[in-house]
Amino acid sequence: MTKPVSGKQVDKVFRAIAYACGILILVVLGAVALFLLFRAWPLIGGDQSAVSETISSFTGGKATNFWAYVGPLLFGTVLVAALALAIAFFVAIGIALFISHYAPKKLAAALSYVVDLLAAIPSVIYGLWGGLVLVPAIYPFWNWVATYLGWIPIFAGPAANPSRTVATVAVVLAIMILPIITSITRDIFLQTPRLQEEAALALGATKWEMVKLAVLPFGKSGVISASMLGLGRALGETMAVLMILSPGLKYSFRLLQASQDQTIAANIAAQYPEANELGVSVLIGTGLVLFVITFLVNFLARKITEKKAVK
Amino acid sequence: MGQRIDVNNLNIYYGSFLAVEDVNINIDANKVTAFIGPSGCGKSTVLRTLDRMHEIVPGAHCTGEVLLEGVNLYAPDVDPVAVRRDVGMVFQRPNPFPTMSIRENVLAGVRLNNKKISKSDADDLVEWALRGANLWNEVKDRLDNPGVGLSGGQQQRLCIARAVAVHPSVLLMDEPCSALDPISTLAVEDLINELKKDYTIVIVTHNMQQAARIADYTAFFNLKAVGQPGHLEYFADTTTMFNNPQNEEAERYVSGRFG
Amino acid sequence: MGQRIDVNNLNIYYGSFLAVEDVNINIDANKVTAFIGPSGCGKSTVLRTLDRMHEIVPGAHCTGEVLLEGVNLYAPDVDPVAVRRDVGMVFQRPNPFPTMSIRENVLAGVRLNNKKISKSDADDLVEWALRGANLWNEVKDRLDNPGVGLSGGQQQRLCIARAVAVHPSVLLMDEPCSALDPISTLAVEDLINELKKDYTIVIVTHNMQQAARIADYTAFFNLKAVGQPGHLEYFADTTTMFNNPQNEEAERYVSGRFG
Amino acid sequence: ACGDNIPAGTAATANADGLSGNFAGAGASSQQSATEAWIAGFTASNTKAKISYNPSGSGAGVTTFLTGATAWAASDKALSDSEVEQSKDVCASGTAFDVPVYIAPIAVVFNLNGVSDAGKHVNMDAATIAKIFDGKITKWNDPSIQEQNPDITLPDTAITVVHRSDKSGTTQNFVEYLKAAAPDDWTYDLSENWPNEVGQGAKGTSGVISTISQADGTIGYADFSQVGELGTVSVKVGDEYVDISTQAASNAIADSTIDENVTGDNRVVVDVNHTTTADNAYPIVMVSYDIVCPVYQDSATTEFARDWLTYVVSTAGQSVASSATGSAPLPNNIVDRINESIAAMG
Amino acid sequence: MTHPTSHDSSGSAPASLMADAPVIDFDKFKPTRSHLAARQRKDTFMRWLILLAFVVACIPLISLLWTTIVNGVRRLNWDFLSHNMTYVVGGEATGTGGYGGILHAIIGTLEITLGSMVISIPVGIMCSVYLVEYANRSRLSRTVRLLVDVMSGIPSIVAGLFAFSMFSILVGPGTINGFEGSVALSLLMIPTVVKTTEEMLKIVPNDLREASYALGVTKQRTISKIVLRTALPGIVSGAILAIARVIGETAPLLMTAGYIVSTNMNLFSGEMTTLPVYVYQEYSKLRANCPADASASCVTTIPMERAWAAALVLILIVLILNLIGRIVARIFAVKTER
Ligand SMILES: Nc1ncnc2c1ncn2[C@@H]1O[C@H](COP(=O)(O)OP(=O)(O)OP(=O)(O)O)[C@@H](O)[C@H]1O
Ligand SMILES: Nc1ncnc2c1ncn2[C@@H]1O[C@H](COP(=O)(O)OP(=O)(O)OP(=O)(O)O)[C@@H](O)[C@H]1O
Ligand SMILES: [Mg+2]
Ligand SMILES: [Mg+2]
Ligand SMILES: O=P([O-])([O-])[O-]
Repeated sequence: MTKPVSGKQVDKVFRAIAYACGILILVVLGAVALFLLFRAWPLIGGDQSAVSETISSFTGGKATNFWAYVGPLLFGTVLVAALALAIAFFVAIGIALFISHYAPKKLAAALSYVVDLLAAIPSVIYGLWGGLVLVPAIYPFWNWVATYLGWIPIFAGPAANPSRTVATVAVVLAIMILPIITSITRDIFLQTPRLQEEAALALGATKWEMVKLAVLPFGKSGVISASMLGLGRALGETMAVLMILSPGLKYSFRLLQASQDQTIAANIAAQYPEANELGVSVLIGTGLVLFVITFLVNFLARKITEKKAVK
Repeated sequence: MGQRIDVNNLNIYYGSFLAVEDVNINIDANKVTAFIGPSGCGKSTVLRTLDRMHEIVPGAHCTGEVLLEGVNLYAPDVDPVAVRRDVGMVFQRPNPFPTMSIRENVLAGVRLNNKKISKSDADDLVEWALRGANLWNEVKDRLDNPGVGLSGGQQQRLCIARAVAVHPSVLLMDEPCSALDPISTLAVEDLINELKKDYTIVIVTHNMQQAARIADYTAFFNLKAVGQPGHLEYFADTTTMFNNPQNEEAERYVSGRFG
Repeated sequence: MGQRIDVNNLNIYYGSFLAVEDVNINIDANKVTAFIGPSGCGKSTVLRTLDRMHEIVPGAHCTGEVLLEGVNLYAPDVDPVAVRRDVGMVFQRPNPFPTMSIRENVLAGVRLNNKKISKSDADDLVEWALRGANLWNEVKDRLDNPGVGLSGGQQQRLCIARAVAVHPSVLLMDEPCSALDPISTLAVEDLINELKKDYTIVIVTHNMQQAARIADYTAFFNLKAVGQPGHLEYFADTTTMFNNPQNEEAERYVSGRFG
Repeated sequence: ACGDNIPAGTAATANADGLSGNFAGAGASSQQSATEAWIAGFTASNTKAKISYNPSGSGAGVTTFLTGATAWAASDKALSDSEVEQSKDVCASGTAFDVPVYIAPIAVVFNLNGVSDAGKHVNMDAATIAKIFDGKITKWNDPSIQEQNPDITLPDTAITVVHRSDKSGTTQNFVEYLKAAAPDDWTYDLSENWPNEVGQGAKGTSGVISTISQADGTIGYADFSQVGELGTVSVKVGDEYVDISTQAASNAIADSTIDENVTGDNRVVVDVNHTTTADNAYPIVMVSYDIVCPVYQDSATTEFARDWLTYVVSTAGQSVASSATGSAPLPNNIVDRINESIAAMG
Repeated sequence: MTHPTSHDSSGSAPASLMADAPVIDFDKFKPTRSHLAARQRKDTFMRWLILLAFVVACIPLISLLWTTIVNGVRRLNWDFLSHNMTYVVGGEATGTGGYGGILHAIIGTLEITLGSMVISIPVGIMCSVYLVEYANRSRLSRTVRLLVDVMSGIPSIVAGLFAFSMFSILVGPGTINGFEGSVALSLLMIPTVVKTTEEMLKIVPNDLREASYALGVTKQRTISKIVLRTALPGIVSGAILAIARVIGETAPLLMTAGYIVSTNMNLFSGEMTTLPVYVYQEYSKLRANCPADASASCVTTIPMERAWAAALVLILIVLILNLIGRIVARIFAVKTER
């Protein structure tokens, strides 16, 4: 039998642990940031001519300065991740709604299970599949797009064959993050208070109107955070991009052509094995930039949701 | 004008559990009919079959007929959405839309039916509905505040305002006043009295005085035993029900009244 | 034995919004005190300060004193957890624990406080509490079913059973009967009458008849206008309150009674 | 240990013998298959030794070696002067040295309907190869290619160049050849990164090979052992076109010199003769090294390193690697030099 | 238009209730037939669109599973599961008649993943408890929440670099072992655990907390016995999602856990291979050599076949983890009407 006093102490310890875990996040992230800065320091504090030589060796002389190097990488990273999210977002919400509100109960249970399973498929398998199966299979489609929609600059042809392009990578990443977003969104949608749904239906709402009135507003913050999780994954994805994309160092929107853009994470993986001390510093510098970008993206997303919540 | 409802041989199930058995009842147009009975006897369940809200619960279904002005609501070609447009509903627990302002909550149903509403029409409608629910004075200065910021009773009145704003021909109310104070209750009862000129009203209530005050007819539901299905024990006009019931169970129930 | 409560100069805030102003009230031990008043006047808010539940709402706080048998509940060294163990509470909306069976719900207060209890004691306690809440006969065969599977009224009675099972010395009830049918209400009222031998009881109700039936004292809260803080308008023994109130607002309010 | 495959036909070696201990190496991915074969061969006679090899990449391998965490490094590049200098900190005495252990011909691989699937080689001189990889020649039936291949009708297919997208010793060796053999047509600086934006990049040899297999008209370069069914280019050496083969690669190395000007003791660094005119010599070759200390802090490691190198460059070791990967055996003149270095160890 | 004049008194007499109310012409608000039809069409359209989204998404996912299964079953047998890659040379069969296997990689995957679960699940859950239950919108909590989001965006390769450097400094230069991999993976796992758990805790109705507090239950017990218990199924699926996030990681493990062909049971010492690393390495090998004098059992495509088989096993392991999670979630499911 526990006396109130000891209950109070347990309470305090529990609270302290919870706080410690919260603060641990700060510490860990601080440690990572500090480490990145520390390892990237030679970029700023080191011998600048050696730095530009290293960068030049990475790029075959196309860039000699860190910002000229990281700029296109950053552009490529954001482009690929944003495209992936754009493709996955609506499809994911569609599937989540299908499972939570449209599919018959038994089917929904089975589908839920499949989605959870797919969320767990390792990226190296997506890389294998994307590189070996999707790349040849999707070429006719991209070719069709380039032929008929080529007047839109982003679809300017000729479509690269094999399609180791930003467009293909975006599709693979979209497929990768789809189950993640779906899984979380579905859970949120399933939690919509029945009272809200009934309120909408009783007003004579159709099913879709009910979804719009009750389900989507309720799930909004969850959907956004699920998307951020997906976006985070897409921004940091290494293997699938590495195994599929034919990289380039341009600021290019030509999604269907090869050797246009590259992502930071894949670039680190491609260059790290053969990099020397200073080379690693440069690569970690690019990692730091990615870190900052994720920070900004999340910060903006948070601001947007906060504003909506206030209203 | 209100429409009459005829319920024939209605059996209502939750999955394989028969919750309510063999209900036959004729609900007159432009009258108030009250459902009374002990907790768990299926009042809410029966009420929800009248606008096909019952079938929303997974596995829930029913057999038998519910005729709205002679048209069977459960006929294969009837769209439940259309039914619910015609038959409004107010729930036991207030359920305003949490993301909407008070004003938007009132207009929610109307906006579904008609996208193009002028601002002044909308303003009038909001005022009309909120006055009807006796909420106007309390909220008129903060129509743009969120509906969930109100107290429980205010929220329930907001829900009533929302339901009447779509001007249904039948209005179902499941203990709409159970979270209201007497003044609001009185206002709602007056509203009901006024609305019955145009609408048919069915109300579930635990408050027998309320039933006696406002209902033209009263249906008494009962339960043989726990776990058994509920059933309609006795249906009569309200005066008979409360003064001279021709049914022993009903007699026992209404004479246990108090207050 | 029940304990008396004295409230001195209580101001209650939600963040910076003063919800209730300057309440002074003396609640006698082993009596039933009812809080009445229009919706939004702060009855629930005051009630929740009596067991320090108010402060759970983020930003909510209060100033002034609440003395339980002379001890200020808001003194710095008082543990709110201990207060709540002594002062039980039943809420407006039934809230059984969804992860627990009916039986476990009743025992929750005992079990969650890590008290060891033998199976037979537990069985006795469950039966005692459920009988008190007039729920025993309905659920005795399915004590291991989930508590949330019950109907609204049954759920509320389950919550009452859960609250009385911890044997508090004060019992606060926020419209405990608003979702109950008359028979259950009667049973709960009887229970309240019985409990007051041992406990002090404070009940918020909209049903003035209920207040008149069960309360020894009645506190009438009021609201000058919407957005203004609520306040205690008039406090008197129940007979005076309903027959001969010495306060004009209270007079107006209780004379608006009906049924 | 748990789950080990019994070494082929050596149940008798269960009598524990040879070295014991855990030894780790890391470095060039190009050596992965060869090293795994060597580990299998080495542990078959040293059953108590547990050897791991992490194909983390040449640069990472050397960096790790220089921290003292591994017993040896494998690298597609010889050590730099500063790395030799740094090795003083990890070696118990002297400086680390590199010896060639693995010679891999680099094939110029292509996929062209009607040609490669018919098993035909295409002849090219260094200038043609350089122009193709620099995007100057864009069609398979370009006259400069057609001229060299009178027996084949080349289609009017666009050429898609496929190169490595990661930093790679293979790229370095390939462009070294282009720069040496066609200096007018290949003007880029030497680098382990592909220098221009022609065609497509793919990660690793496996990426290059699968990209080439996926479309008609592709051409790239890759380790010979990975070529499979794809076509290979016969490279003009002197006046002949030489098909790629392990023997031809070995011949090119035999015709190369050992760089005598490197700083540091015991080092055997091959200066590949890309412009060789020797008979049946295939000039696009990569030489990959093992890097060890002459003496380690811990004598067991010294002993391991010596035994390891001895085995790796032995006829047995080279033939195991050759059958596992299709690499070219080390020519005898180089093996002799390596054995001198090994003898200086310990 | 009748405009309302202001009116006092909430205790107004019934008759005056609607006295000042505007007169409403409800016909104005009645839906037109075409509008109704349009709504109906939109509803049907959305229904089909949602179904279409589902079907479209199925195509690649089915293709992926199909490819893996078809290519994977070819080499998936007991020998493959019960052996490691020692003494595997080129495309030749080993002494057991097999072509090497993944025993070492399965053990590595399980140990490293378990290691990261042990670190990140308690930390993650307690962190979300802090966020939801303790920190009411304080500055610190907003920072933590933001940083959790940022953390979920750490590229896995950077996590690997971080763990590698940390161990190099704390343990010794060039240290590589399985636990180092666990630490790297924890960095990726914690934000997923925190975010999913946080969502789940937020959904637990406040009513339940209040009910518990009102029974005189301490905050710690309310959280652990009511809140966490109610959210448990969601937390379990969050944890599974987090495992899913890391079980397929390759890049950070290449750096931290290394690669070895023999079996290493010790998480805290020596290199360890995991299944994704194995898949990637075999894919990188692409083809094995069969010399001219090779036996008939020599298979040149064996590395890719092993890669697919290992990929299939990886999926199966995930499937089993999922099943376990489901069963756990079902056992602790919250029994509601829904
Ligand atoms: N969603 C549901 N699933 C299964 N059974 C249900 C469900 N809702 C209600 N029931 C059961 O159906 C029966 C009738 O319940 P109903 O809620 O209609 O009663 P009620 O008369 O409205 O009670 P109350 O006065 O408490 O609201 C009860 O036995 C109840 O347990
Ligand atoms: N969580 C909250 N945050 C902010 N304001 C609140 C909160 N809860 C209640 N209020 C406000 O405090 C005032 C008193 O509310 P309270 O719920 O105590 O009234 P009540 O008398 O219990 O009403 P009812 O009879 O409807 O339950 C109201 O103005 C209400 O809007
Ligand atoms: Mg009901
Ligand atoms: Mg209240
Ligand atoms: O290690 P590489 O063969 O890719 O240089």
